[in-house]
Amino acid sequence: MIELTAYNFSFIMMTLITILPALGIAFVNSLMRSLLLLILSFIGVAGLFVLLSADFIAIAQLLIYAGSISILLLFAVMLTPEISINNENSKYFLLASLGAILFLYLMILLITIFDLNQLTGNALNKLDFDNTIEQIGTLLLGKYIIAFELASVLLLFALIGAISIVRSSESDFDVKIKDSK
Amino acid sequence: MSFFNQVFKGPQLAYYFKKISIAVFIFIVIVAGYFFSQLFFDLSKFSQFIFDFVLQRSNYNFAYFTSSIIGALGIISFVGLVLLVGSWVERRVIAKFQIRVGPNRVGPFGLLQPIADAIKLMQKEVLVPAIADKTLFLIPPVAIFLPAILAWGPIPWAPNMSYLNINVGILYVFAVSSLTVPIIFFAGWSSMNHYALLGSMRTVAMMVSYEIPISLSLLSVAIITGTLNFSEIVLWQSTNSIWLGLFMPFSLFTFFFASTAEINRTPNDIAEAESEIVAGYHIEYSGMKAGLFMAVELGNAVLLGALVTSLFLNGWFLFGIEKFVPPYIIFIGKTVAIYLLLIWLRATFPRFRLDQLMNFAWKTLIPVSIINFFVIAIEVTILNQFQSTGILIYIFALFNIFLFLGLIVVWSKIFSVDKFQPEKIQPKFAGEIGGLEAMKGVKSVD
Amino acid sequence: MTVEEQYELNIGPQHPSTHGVFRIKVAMNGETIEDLDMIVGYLHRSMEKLSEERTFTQNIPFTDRADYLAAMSNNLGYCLAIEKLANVIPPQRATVLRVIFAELQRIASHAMANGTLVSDAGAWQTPLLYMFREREKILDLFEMTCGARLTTNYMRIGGVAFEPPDEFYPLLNELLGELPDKVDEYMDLLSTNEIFIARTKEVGIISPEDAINASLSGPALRGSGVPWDLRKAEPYCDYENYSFDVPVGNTGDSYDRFMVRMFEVKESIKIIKQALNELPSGMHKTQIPLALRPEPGQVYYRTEGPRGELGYFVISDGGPAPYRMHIRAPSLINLSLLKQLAVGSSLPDAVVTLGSIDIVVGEIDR
Amino acid sequence: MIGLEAYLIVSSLLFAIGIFICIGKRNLISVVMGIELLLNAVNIAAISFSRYGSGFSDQSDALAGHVLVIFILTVAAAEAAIALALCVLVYRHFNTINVSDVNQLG
Repeated sequence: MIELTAYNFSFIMMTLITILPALGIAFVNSLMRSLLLLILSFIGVAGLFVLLSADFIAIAQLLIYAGSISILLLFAVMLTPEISINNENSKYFLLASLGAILFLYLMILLITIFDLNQLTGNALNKLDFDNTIEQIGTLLLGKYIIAFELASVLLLFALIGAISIVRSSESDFDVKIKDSK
Repeated sequence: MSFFNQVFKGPQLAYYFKKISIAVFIFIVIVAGYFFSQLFFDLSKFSQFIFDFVLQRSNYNFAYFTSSIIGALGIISFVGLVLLVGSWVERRVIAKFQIRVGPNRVGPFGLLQPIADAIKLMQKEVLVPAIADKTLFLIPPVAIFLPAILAWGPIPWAPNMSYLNINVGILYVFAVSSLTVPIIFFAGWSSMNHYALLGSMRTVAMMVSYEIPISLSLLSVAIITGTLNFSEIVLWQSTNSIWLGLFMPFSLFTFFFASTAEINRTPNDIAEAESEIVAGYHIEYSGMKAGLFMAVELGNAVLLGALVTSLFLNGWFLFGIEKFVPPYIIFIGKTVAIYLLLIWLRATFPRFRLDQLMNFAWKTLIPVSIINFFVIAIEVTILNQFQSTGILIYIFALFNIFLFLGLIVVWSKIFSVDKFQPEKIQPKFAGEIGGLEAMKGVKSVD
Repeated sequence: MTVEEQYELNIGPQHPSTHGVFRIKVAMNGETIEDLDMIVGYLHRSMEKLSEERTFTQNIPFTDRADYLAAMSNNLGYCLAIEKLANVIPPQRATVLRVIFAELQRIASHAMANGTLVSDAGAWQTPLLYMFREREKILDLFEMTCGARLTTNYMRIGGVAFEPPDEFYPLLNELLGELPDKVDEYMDLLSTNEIFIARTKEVGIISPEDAINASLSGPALRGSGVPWDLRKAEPYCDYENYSFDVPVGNTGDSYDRFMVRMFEVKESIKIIKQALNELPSGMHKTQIPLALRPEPGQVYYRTEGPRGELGYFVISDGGPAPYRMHIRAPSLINLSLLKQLAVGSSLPDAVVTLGSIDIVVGEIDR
Repeated sequence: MIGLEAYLIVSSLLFAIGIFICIGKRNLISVVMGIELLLNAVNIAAISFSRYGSGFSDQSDALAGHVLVIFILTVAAAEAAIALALCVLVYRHFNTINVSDVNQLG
């Protein structure tokens, strides 16, 4: 049985906040409600990151997932009306649940083969809430500078790509408006 | 004897008694305030005392838990107090601006008016529109309180007095406050009302746009101080003996202006523009639910004051006075000053249109912020070459102020803001009366 | 909601910026207005029909309630119409008093109009209340003269109802002394305010041709640059004896209408000062029969109210009551251009345009 | 004792739910939501390995997990933007965003 320390209690709470809303997304019919649940789940994941002494990543998670990506999804829902409000299961429902359960089974099998709890970490456990940001920054601009630059290029491409994808039909729309007037 | 009679006759007696009692009262307040401030100069020793007290009687976990709960309760009760006092202050001050009296019926000077309002709001029925999504409709008024209270966590009230003294303080506040966007959106969407939907779309569009200038101005704070921790930022300002607001006035302006857009204050309160979309996203809420939205807005205004104080106005330091007055009093004083500035703005200005605000964000604030950010980055690089910042930082501050003014001039030239000079658009006087023919005889005023 | 979808928005009947119970059905696309339908009649009180059952004098209170922000001007227009119909000539003192009160009412009404315009532009009521400060003093003067502040019922056929009390004149002089400064203060607050200019300049532009074709009048017409003022064009109440200017706008946008009103306030102050200087002594009212029975006939008499040409069309069949009475309400006719102005613009612009046209719903619905 | 095992189980639970949503939902936006959950599960795994792993030479070696998560966040943001654009485009083209109805190339 797990001893109820503050850490363990927080872990259980955060796990519940993560997993239950995620399960809810699968079973809630309204897309808007499932979006709300998704944001809750993101917040739970951020809590787990705090427990893993990754404070910067936790904040980034809140900022990017709960604050920004959820807004993008909200816009997606708003831009595609009525039909998109429901969140029905597809005909692959059984297949999907089978796949998920199979994956879970395999993973738990894999996890329990090794005695992972022996690992207590040798590098970061002394670091609890010390300044990880500086080191991450040094890594990003040092060892992983190429990946960092590529990420910026990726973001630029995504920006231009998203605009151009939507833009092409935007011009059709403009023509339609002019015709109607 | 005649003098005595003159002084202590009926109404005059009461008059002098009133004067004397006011003087005595002020004296008592000053003396009591001094002793009080000496007693409560450093509040951190109280929390230390509570922590030790609990630790002696139980284990570390429990002591940590208890003291953190007490700290959280302190923050929450402070926010509650701010909401009550703030609404009274706002109404009284705006009344002064508007040549009115303001609330003065309930309690002395109307001080109990916020409580009376709260009781009234609680008694009111909470109406839920028939076609609204009921779950989503009832969650936002409660949920919007979470970011509003959580964001108070890392505010540094005084040395060793900040509830969440974390290394990612600025990012934390930024992340937590970005959570209000989906909440407001859900409030507007679930009401199933076009006004509410317009309001929430405006809010989202505005917040998404204005987060960029805010993050750029916060970035410039972070690169010069080299930390994201609020307390360290305040200490940096005092060790280099310059207020960051003076060092980079444009960042201060950007942060302040963009934040007014984020928290829906005039002149950027278009998300709940009363004359256009009535109340915006909370139009369908009634009773205490609407009251909660308004309370959060007020709390956010005070929070903005606290953020500006700690980031740009040197927090609890004030030219050495902090040695005699409790630092948190100075901090609260500065916060209140910013809050009064917000009230002043609200009492004076009309509001922008949505497209004007968007244009301002994308065409002015963001490019100029980027220029400002680069300039400050270069200055930081130069400053880092020296052991002590010394006089150089003042030179840079002066440069930044002139840069700020110069950028304003250049940008207003580029976008020809001066097209509508007031003296050029004065009415004229008609020479003779008539139709289109007579329009030729129109002469300008004076 | 897609970008292609048009949705309907009901502005009013209960909406902060419709200035009363007036409803606009708007077809919106995003923030842009694509179509607009004005629905009036929520404040209809059947004044014109009711007045056929009452004597000519008894009808004066109806005119108070038509344009409830300019009761004096409406009283004046009606009384002048009946006087022309019944050939009653008011005494000279009454005419000058009428000018004083009509111009005071114009100041009060313009104060209200501009105050609400700025409120519509989003100022949190401060300019409105600044304007109310002066309006309040004018209403005090009304109250001490005739006992009512809003629905004055002061003008009578053949004069005015009461002589102003003795303390009226010093108070009026004091007000006239401080009003120009207050108007300047108000203009300092707003006419040079960047945000206010950004919100009103080039918003709701009415070209002079459009304004004349839609038969606009008052500040809405003069804002477009057309110099037309009935006080100059067809002087009544001896307006030709007073020297004053007619301010006109440049482009016909909301800002011009605002500024025209502000300058008209200054001109009104001039007129009142001149009127006070030449206030003759004598009776304030001629005696007319209790049940006035004009000769059968009809009259259309138009005056320059604060909102524009205020016309009263009265037919008499020789009886004690009018056979038919019709009010040419400037608000209704000025409002007719709103659709043309608002379609294609955004919702905030439409609200500002509506505010700058300055409607009074009591006058529209009658 | 909460250790690496517990975090990995949470991660795999989240991943399984993500798979379920990705395959089992008809709505394109739901599918995108499922993908976000998958990425989140991966993030949890990466961070927990960097916290509990014991083969790292120094701290910066361990922080590679954090850097990985930052890149995943970047990619997720880009992906969400593109997915939104695709959703809008698919809706305009097919007038539906039901995944099983979108089965043509042009």
